[in-house]
Order: sequence, then structure tokens, then C-alpha cells
Amino acid sequence: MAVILNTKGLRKSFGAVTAAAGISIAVEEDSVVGLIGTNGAGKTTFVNMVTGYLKPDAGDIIFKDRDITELHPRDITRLGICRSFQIPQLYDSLSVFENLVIALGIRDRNVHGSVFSRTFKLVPAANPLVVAAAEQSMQRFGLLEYRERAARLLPEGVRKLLDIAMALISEPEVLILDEPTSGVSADEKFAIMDMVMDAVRSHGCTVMFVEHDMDIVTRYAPRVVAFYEGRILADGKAADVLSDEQVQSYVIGGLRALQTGASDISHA
Amino acid sequence: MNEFLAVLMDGLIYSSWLFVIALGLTLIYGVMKILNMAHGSFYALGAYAAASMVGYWLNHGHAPMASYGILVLAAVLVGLIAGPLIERGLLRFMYGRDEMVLLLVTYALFLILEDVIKLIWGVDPYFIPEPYSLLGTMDIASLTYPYYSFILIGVAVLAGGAVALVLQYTRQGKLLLAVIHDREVSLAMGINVSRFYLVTFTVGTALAAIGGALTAPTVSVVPGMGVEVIVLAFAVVVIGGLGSLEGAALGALIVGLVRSAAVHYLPQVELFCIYSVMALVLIFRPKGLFAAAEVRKI
Amino acid sequence: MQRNASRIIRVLAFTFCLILVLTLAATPGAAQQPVKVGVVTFLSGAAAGPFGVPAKQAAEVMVEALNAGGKVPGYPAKGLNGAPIELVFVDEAGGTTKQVTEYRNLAQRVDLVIGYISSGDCLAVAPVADELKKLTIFFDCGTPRVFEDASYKYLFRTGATSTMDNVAAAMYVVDTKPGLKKIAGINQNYSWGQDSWNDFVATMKVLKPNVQVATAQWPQLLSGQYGAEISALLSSGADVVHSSFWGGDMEAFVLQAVPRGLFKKSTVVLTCGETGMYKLGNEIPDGTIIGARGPFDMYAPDTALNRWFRKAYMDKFGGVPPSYPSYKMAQALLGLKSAWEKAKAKSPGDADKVIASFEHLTFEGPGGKVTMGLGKGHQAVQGMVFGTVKHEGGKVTYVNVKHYPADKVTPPEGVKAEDWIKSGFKK
Amino acid sequence: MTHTDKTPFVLLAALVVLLALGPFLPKSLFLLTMSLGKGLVVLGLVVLLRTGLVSFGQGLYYCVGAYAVGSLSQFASVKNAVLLLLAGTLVTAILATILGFLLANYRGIFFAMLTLALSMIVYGLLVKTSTLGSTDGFNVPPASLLGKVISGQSNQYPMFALACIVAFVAAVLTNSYLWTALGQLSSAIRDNEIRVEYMGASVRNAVHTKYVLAGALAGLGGAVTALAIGHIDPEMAYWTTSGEFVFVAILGGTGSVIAPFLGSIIFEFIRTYAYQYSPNTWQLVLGAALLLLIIFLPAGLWSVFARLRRRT
Repeated sequence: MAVILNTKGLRKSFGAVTAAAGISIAVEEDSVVGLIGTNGAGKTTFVNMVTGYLKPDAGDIIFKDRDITELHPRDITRLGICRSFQIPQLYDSLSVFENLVIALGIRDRNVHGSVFSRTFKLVPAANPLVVAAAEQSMQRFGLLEYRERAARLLPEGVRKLLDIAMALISEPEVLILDEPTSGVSADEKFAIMDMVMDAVRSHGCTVMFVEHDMDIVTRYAPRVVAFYEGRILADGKAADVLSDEQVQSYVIGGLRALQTGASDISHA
Repeated sequence: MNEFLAVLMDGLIYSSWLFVIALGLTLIYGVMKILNMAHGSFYALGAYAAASMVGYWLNHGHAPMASYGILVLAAVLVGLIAGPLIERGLLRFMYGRDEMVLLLVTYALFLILEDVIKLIWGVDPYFIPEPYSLLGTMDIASLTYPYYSFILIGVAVLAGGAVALVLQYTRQGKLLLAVIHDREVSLAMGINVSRFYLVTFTVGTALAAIGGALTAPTVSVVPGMGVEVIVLAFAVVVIGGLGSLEGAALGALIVGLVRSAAVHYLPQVELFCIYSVMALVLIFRPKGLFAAAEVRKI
Repeated sequence: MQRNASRIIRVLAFTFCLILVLTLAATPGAAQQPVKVGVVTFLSGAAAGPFGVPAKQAAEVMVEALNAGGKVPGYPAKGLNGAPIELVFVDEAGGTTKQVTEYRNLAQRVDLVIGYISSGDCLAVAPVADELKKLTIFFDCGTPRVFEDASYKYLFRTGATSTMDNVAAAMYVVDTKPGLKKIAGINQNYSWGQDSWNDFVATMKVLKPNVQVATAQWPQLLSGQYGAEISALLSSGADVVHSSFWGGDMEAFVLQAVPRGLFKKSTVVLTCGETGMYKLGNEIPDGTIIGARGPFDMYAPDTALNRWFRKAYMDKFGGVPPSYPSYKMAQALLGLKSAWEKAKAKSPGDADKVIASFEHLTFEGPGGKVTMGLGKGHQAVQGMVFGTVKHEGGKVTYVNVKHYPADKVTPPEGVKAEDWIKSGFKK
Repeated sequence: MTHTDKTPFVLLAALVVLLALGPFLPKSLFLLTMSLGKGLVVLGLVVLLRTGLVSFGQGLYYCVGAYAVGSLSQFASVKNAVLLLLAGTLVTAILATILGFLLANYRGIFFAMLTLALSMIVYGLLVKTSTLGSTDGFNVPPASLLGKVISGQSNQYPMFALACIVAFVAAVLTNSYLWTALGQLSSAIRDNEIRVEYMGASVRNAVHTKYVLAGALAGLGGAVTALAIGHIDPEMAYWTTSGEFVFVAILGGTGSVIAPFLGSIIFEFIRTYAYQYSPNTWQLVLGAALLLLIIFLPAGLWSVFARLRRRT
């Protein structure tokens, strides 16, 4: 299959701390990749570099044969890489519906025509197409019951879903999920991942997700990349990687210890 | 050369005056996140209190030397009365509200205090010139300066140093730093935040009042004397970086020296040199000179 | 839509009532008798102490005496030709925008307006006075532009313009210090300060073309801290330092400059010095040249009217003597009274008659004779006086006091002050 | 965010009522005209406030707009009121576009302080310009419309009517802007800039546009005021003037484009009373009134109306 996203020797250090020491991953189109590793292993740093929030000290990021290393998050988003966040990034004072409508408003401006040709015509909240799209999205992620509730008042699990729903609004070609189930109760986590995966399949896109929860990883990620201290410890079929004893000792061991506290991490 | 020395001296004196006032402002902002519009009114209160107390003292023929003590005493009294009164009586009901709302509350406070001062002291000017000339003068760069001006510099250094030491080396100071750094966490850690707010506001008020009290002998104490001070202090604090002690010091120095240089070499621009400096600093250091850069976790 | 309509109506009804209520409350009906006089002076802010309140108090003293009748020497009749005067005070603070608004409100409540200390307010209010056809008397503001740039029917100014202050100041300096070579100035950085300094320098250039300006300092209004300025003045080596500072700024400047020896090094001219003399007199060294913006206070002539005014004022306000704003306010009221009675006006309805007799009127004020000589008879001209401070036996006195008659220090009709000065005072 | 917006209808109705009511309130027309003029400035501030930005320098545009009008009618003897208003707006829009490139990077207190500094610099420049009358400023000759002199007249109605119509148009346009995708970004940017960027929109551009809009509205407000008062001076750019606008904005609330005008009208009336009935302590009255409002109507006066509406 064709490689859609390819990172070559990404390096990033914060002062003395090396968060990424040459990360190279090639992601095929329509594949699903799980990124695992203890906290500080460099997963989120990697995601932040790919999505332009951090500029790598060295290395390249190639998206569909195009170098996006130096681009801003908004340009990368416009090219078709969208992400969700470990700490959901929502418009807290606005309702679920409004959050989605704003997302759609921006999407429509980027997808069709210039700012000015659109904005002065388009009043998202009044535009039936937009409303329909928003409701479909709420439908898909079971958000309808929270429609008019302000985002800051939502339960953590729902915030995660809304965060992901907003990422999917822009119909990305690559979707990156940063700990989609952290801070979510054990009985909810599979439900959430199922919803996400359905949504993804429905319009077909490549998925990379950072995850601490091995059950989730084994169940949803055919391919797994294990991070350790800014390096890639192992990369390959889920089964192989998870059975690798280095991974077992350095990564999974560490994670098991964390499992219980996972929910706190997301609040940190 | 002489002129240059004069610029330095005048700048230094002006800076010290500014610093004492700005210190309270930056302290209050750092801890309580309130940009206190009423700060100038506390300055005026200090000046009025000092003027009437010292005036009384001298009119009753007591030792003039003691008037310096009374100046400070007056300011401290203002701090101890006005500070807690306003913090407990009004501000504490406003915590958690938006920074701008708090700014407006203090603006309303400023309006009220302007008239309260008028109701207490009337509109006639008060003079207590004695302390200014009492200590005699000395010549620097063929210019005459009263020793009193150096007292001002001393007080500025003392005040700044004291605050710095308290923050660095006392337990309370460290706790206060914790509060400054993160209110929620400090609360969670069981720090009595509201007490710190009370103390901080009182100290800040007292500092403004001291600024006013020490200015009283050199000016005619009149209504509205606090208005111009507010924006000056704002400028200093913003240039330095809000809530930063060393920032306020550096800001005061910059403003003071720039202004006195302007006065000596280019009097026409005195009016807006301060704002130009403020604009320039913000253009090149968007958060002021001593701003802590915060990285947001996502 | 039905429900929307009802909501809209409710909201509007609310707004409507609100505006209506506010309006009704905002506009109490004006009474017929007595004559209501609106008085606008600074009751708050920095100009209240030196100007606003003394003027307000003078108005109270005068009106009390006038309404009683037979008390004011030379003005026997009660009130205004029999009609008692009633005062309505308004604060002049808050800038021209607010003042125009307040003037319009006031105009609805009173029969005529006396007031305005700030030149900006005067310029802003002037056209409105004619627009509302409301007799208005400026008693203090100094800018000559009011009647230089335009002419008005309902507007009078019973106080002379600031031109004469500084023209006379320059003349006095040249008379008393013929040898001077260098002058310097410290003036507040706004119209008043700029105009004063420009007039002073322009006159100097005419009288002594070889005089050079050592430095001109422009501290911000109300800045209160003059350390650097004083250093600059000290090192400028000027023989004469000119300042149009007033109120708190003037007093602060004195308090900061005296200990540093500026008043010893150079002769300081304080064109508005008079307001500070009562409280600050002992701080102001001998040799300082003091102006009172006219023949007022210590420079006022020893007439029955002046003696009465000083006494009445001091009796009422605990021995504090009236300063020049008090004199100018008294002058405005007496000018009005003279015009009113010359016109034999019965009620405010006779405004046009009053105006007719006010034009080119000459009347007696506590500061002496006042002639409405300029601005088509709407602008007063008066002589100017300067003197030098000398302490004798712990009391402040004024030596070599010089009077400058009106025609020496004010331009002729239709000539702008600055052109007149540049022309070398052509008549 | 309701799906259909009734504000335009309310505005239209309000316009009709005001125009119809005008002749019966001759004594308040001037005050109302002023309130509308200042309301326009506040309207601009509300656009910024919704974006989480507070400008303490709107006085800059208020003043420049007024001076544009003043200079044009004084020195270029342009007398057409509409032309003058447009000029005032245009000039400030251009100025705001230029300064916007700088200010679009700033947030919070620093945005507030930088705007303050800029307007104080303009104040300083005007004070130094004696050809424009320094602090005394200068008078604005009466302007005319359809060959009829409308300002500087004892009959205030025409000027008032013009102000009403201008305010109406500005409010409707602003309102519809706020409903567009770009307008909607306001609250999004206030809440979470990172997410906005990650949705693929440029926060910088959005802020810049809003700043220009606010500047233009302030300029228009200044122009209206200049015509209504007939006198202008640098005080309009002084920081206290800008502070007052912020004050009124909070007072009215940011809930609707109607709020600024409501807040402005009420503020002007409160102040006028304070002036008339306690000339010696009007600041105290004003301050107290504002404290009470902040305490009992935290969401601004508009919340009263919002409640009024919600009840149905």
C-alpha cells in the first residue's frame, strides 16, 4: 500500500531532556497504527511535531510527497491531517451544537472558496446543510442528548467524544488520536473506540492513536509502535511488538503500573 | 558631562518614586491578578493622611525631625485601614470573576475614593514643606539636591529589597510564591489563600500610601493628584512584566531615565516619551521584559 | 412569529418607558421668578481648589448681598432690578464633550449661565450658547480665540484674555531687569501653557530682539514631579524663568524649586502666582514676580466696593481672602447686574434688551473699571498689574507694582493677539 | 446561538420607536444622540470583548474619526454629513488595518496596555499640534444633508434621526457579521485559540478583521459625536475616555448588538443625574451605581432583557 505519512529522523529536545531522538515512521494509507509508551516516552511530542504544534530540531515530515515540516497546525489541518487531544480542546463556554457548527463553519470556509466569498453569505447556524451535518455528527457520537449543554459541563468521556467528533468534521485523510480513552471509565472505553472506528471507516481514513490501554491497542491496532525515551523500541504487527520482551519490560510493565492512575494523567 | 550626571540623578530620583508606587501594583497583580485602578487613590490617601498628620504635629510645635516617622506612620495607617476594609468588604466577593470585571470594580472604587477624599479633606491644597528642606541640600554636578531626595531612593531600595527577601527566604514568602504560581493547587495544598490575599492587598495599599506620603512634602496635596500616577505605574509594571518584582524595578529605572533624558535634551517629547517606551517594549517583548513564558499542555 | 412580536413589543415597551422616565426626570421645569443663574466652575479635580471653589464662594457672597439689597457699594438695587437671583451650580470637570452636554441640560433649567474656567470648555460652549439663544457669560477662561475666530450674540466675557498677562509680564521683566540676556520657561503642556509661553517669548522678541531662550520645559499637566525640569532650568543659566503654572502644579513647582535655589539663581515670573500666595506666601522668596491675571486681590484698587467685597468674603469664609477667580466671578455678576438694570429688564424674557445694553458696557468691579471693549462689545478689556514679592516683618508685601493700561496690553478690535504682538503692538 | 435571529427585527422596531418618539423628547434628543454616537464605539468594543480582547485605546479611533470630520469640514469645507461620516469611518478603518498587523499578536492585559499606549501617543501628538488647537481643539462647522443644515441647530431632531439611522445600519451589519462563520469565531478564539488553529482557521487574521471592524465603528462613533457636539479636542484620545467605553461595554453586556446602545444611553443618563443632583459628589454616585451593576447584573444590563425574553 502507498505511504501517506512518512517521518524521517525527527529530533526534539527541551533543554537537557530529549523527547525525540530520531523518530522515523512510515504510515500506509487506510492503516491503523497504535503508539504506545510510558509517559515522557515521546508519543505526544511526536504527535505535536507531526501536526505542527512543535517544530522538530531535525528531520522531515512528508505527507503525500509533500514536506510539511515547517507548516503551521492550520495549514497541516487544511492539507488533511487532523488530531484529537489528550486534554480535550473544546470551546468550553459554547454548547456541543455550537462547537460543531463552528468547526463546520471553518471547514466550509477552507473547503469551498475564500474567506470573503463565503463568510458573508454563510451563516452556519442558519444553514440547513450545516445543521444537518452537525446533527449527523452528534448522532454518530451519541452527543444528541448533550446538544445544548455547555462543553465545560460535559462528563470527561463525552468531552473526549466531542473532541474527536470535531477532529473528524474536517474529513481528514489522516486522523491522529492522542489517548482517546484516557480518563474514561473502563466500561465506556470500548464503546468510545467503536464509535470512533465506525466514523473513521464510514469515510475511510488513516488512523494513528496514542494509547496506554493494552486491551484497546490489541483490539484496534493491527500495527503498533512502541516508544521509549524518545526512541522507537519496536515497530510491527501488534502481536510481535507486544510480545517483544524489551517492550514487555520497559513499556508494558511501566504501563500496567500506571493503568489505575491513567485517569489522573489526562487531568495533569 | 555635568548634564549627563544630572540626567542620571533626576532619573534615579524619579525612578525611585515610581518604583515605590509600582511595587504595590505589581505585587497585587502578581498575587491576586487584580490590576488595581484605585492604586492612585491610595497614593492620594497616603499623601493626604501624611499632610494632615505632619501638619498637626508641626503646628503644635513638636520636633520637626520626627515628621519623617509620622510620614511613614500615616502611610502604614492608611494601608492598615483602607486595605483590609476594601479587600474584606468588597474585593473578596469578586474573586474568580473575570480579570476585566475586577479591573472595573477597582475603577468604580477609584471614582468613589476620589470623592471620599474630597469629602474628608475638601478641595483646598495642603502643604508640609518642612521635611523636604529640613535636612539641607548637597551639590552634585553643580546642581543642588535636597538630601530628602536621597531618602526617597533609600526607601525604594529598602522596600524592594524587603519584599524580595521575604519572598525568597521566609516560609510565608515561599508559600506566597506558590500562591502566585498556581492558586488552585495552593488551595488544594491547604494554603490559606484568602489570608495571603488580605495581607498582599494591605501591603500593596500601604506601599502606594508610602509613595504618596513621601511625595506630600514636595507637592501641594490637591484633589486628583492620584489620577496621573495610575497610568504611570501601569506603564512601569507593564514594561517590566506584570507581577514581576525585578520587572517593576527595571521598568521604573527605564521610565525614570528616559523621562529625565527627554526633559534635559528634548523637552517637547516629555509628554509621550513614556508611552512610546511602553509601546516599543511591548512590540519587542510582547509580555514585558521579565515575563515568564508559559507553554500550554495539550 | 406571533410570539416573537409580543417579545419584541415587551422589550420595546421597556426601553420606551425607560427613556421616557429618564427623560421626564432629567428635565425639571424651569421657574419664572426669581432669575435662575447657572454657575459652572470646577467643583472637583485639580482646578477646584485654586479656581472653582473660590469662584463659587464669591458667587454665593455676591448673590446673598445683592438679593438683600443696599449692601454692595454702587449697586443699591435688590437682586437684578428687583428680581432675586437663584444660583444653580454645576461641576466643570470632565472634559468638553461632557461640558457641552451639561450646558445643554443646564440651559433647560436656568435663565442664563455664568461660568467656565477652561478655555477648551469656552470654545466648545460658545457656539452652543448662540444656538440655544441663552445669555451666557464667561468669567475666567483666557484664550483670545473665543472672539477672534468668531462673533456671538448671546455670549459675553467679562474677564480679559490671557494675552495681556504675558505681554505685561514681558514688559514688566524688561522694565525691572533691563540687563537680561537669557530667558527660560516651564509651562504645562497644553493650550494654556503653550499660548502663555508663546505670547511671552513673542513680546520679548519685540522688546529685546537679542534675548535668547535658554530652555523651554513642557511637563505634563498635573505631573507634580519637576525634579528633572528644575535641574534643566538651573543649568540653563537663565536670568528669568517664566511660568504660567497654576494651582497644585504651581505650588509643587515652588516647593521643589525653592530648596534647590532656582529662585535665587533666576528671577521667576509666576503669571498665575496669586492663587497660591495666601497659603504659600512665606515659601515664595523675595524678588519673585507675581501676576493675578488682572487688577485683583493685592493689586485691586482701594475702592469702597473692593473693601466691602474683601470683608464680606473673609467674614463668610473664615478669614480666607478672595483670590482672582473670586474677583472675576464678582465682576461677571456685577457686569450682568449693570447690563440688566441699564436695560431696565423685568424678566429673563428681556434678554435681547440686556444684550443690547451689555455690549460696549463700562461698569465697576471690585478690581476697578471694566470695559466691554473687544469682540464687538462682548469681550472685556482691563488693565494688567505685576509686582515683586518682598517679605516684611513676616508679612508678604509687593514692591514696584506696575500697572499696564488696557490699551497697552490688548490688541485693537479685529486684530489677532499674536499678529498684534508680532507687528510690534501697532494700534 | 438560536437558529433564527430576531435582533434585526428588534432593531428595526427600536429605530421606528425612537424616530417616532424623538419629536416628543426635545430635551433629551442631544443626550440620546451622544449616547448613540458613543454606543457605536462600544459596539466595536463588544466585538472585541466577545473575542476575549479588551482595548483601552478605542479613544484613538474615536478621536481620529472626529478629527477627520472636523478637519474635512473646517479646512476642506466638506459639508455633507453622510460624506463626513463615511470619511471618518474610512480613515479609521485604514489606520486600524495598519496597527492591526501589530496588535493582532497581542492578548489580554498586554493588548489592553498596547492599545492604551498607542492612543496616548496620538493624544500627545495632538496636544503638540497647535494648528489643530492643541488641547483646546477646534469647533466643527455645522454639516448639512440634502441641502439642509442638520447639526449645530437648536432643532436637534435631524441630527438625532441621522444618528439613529447610522446606529441602526451599523448594528444590523455588525449583527449579521457576528452570525457569519468568521463572526462566530469570536467566542471560539476567546475559549480556545489552539483548537481554532487546529480546525484550520487563522486566529491572527480573525483577530485582525475584528480589530479593524472595532476601529471603524469607533471612528464612526467619533464622527457622529463630532457633528453632534460641534467641537473636538484631544481629550477624546485620552485613556480615561477609552476606559469609559470599556466601562459602558461591560455595563451593557456583550449578549447582543443592542446592549451597547442600551448601556450607553443608561450610562449617559445616570451621569447626567449625578451631575445635576449631586454636583459635588457625582463621581461617588457614578462609582456606586457601577459597583451595584457589577454585583447584581454581572452579565450586564442586557441580561435583564435576556431574562425578559426567556420567560416567554
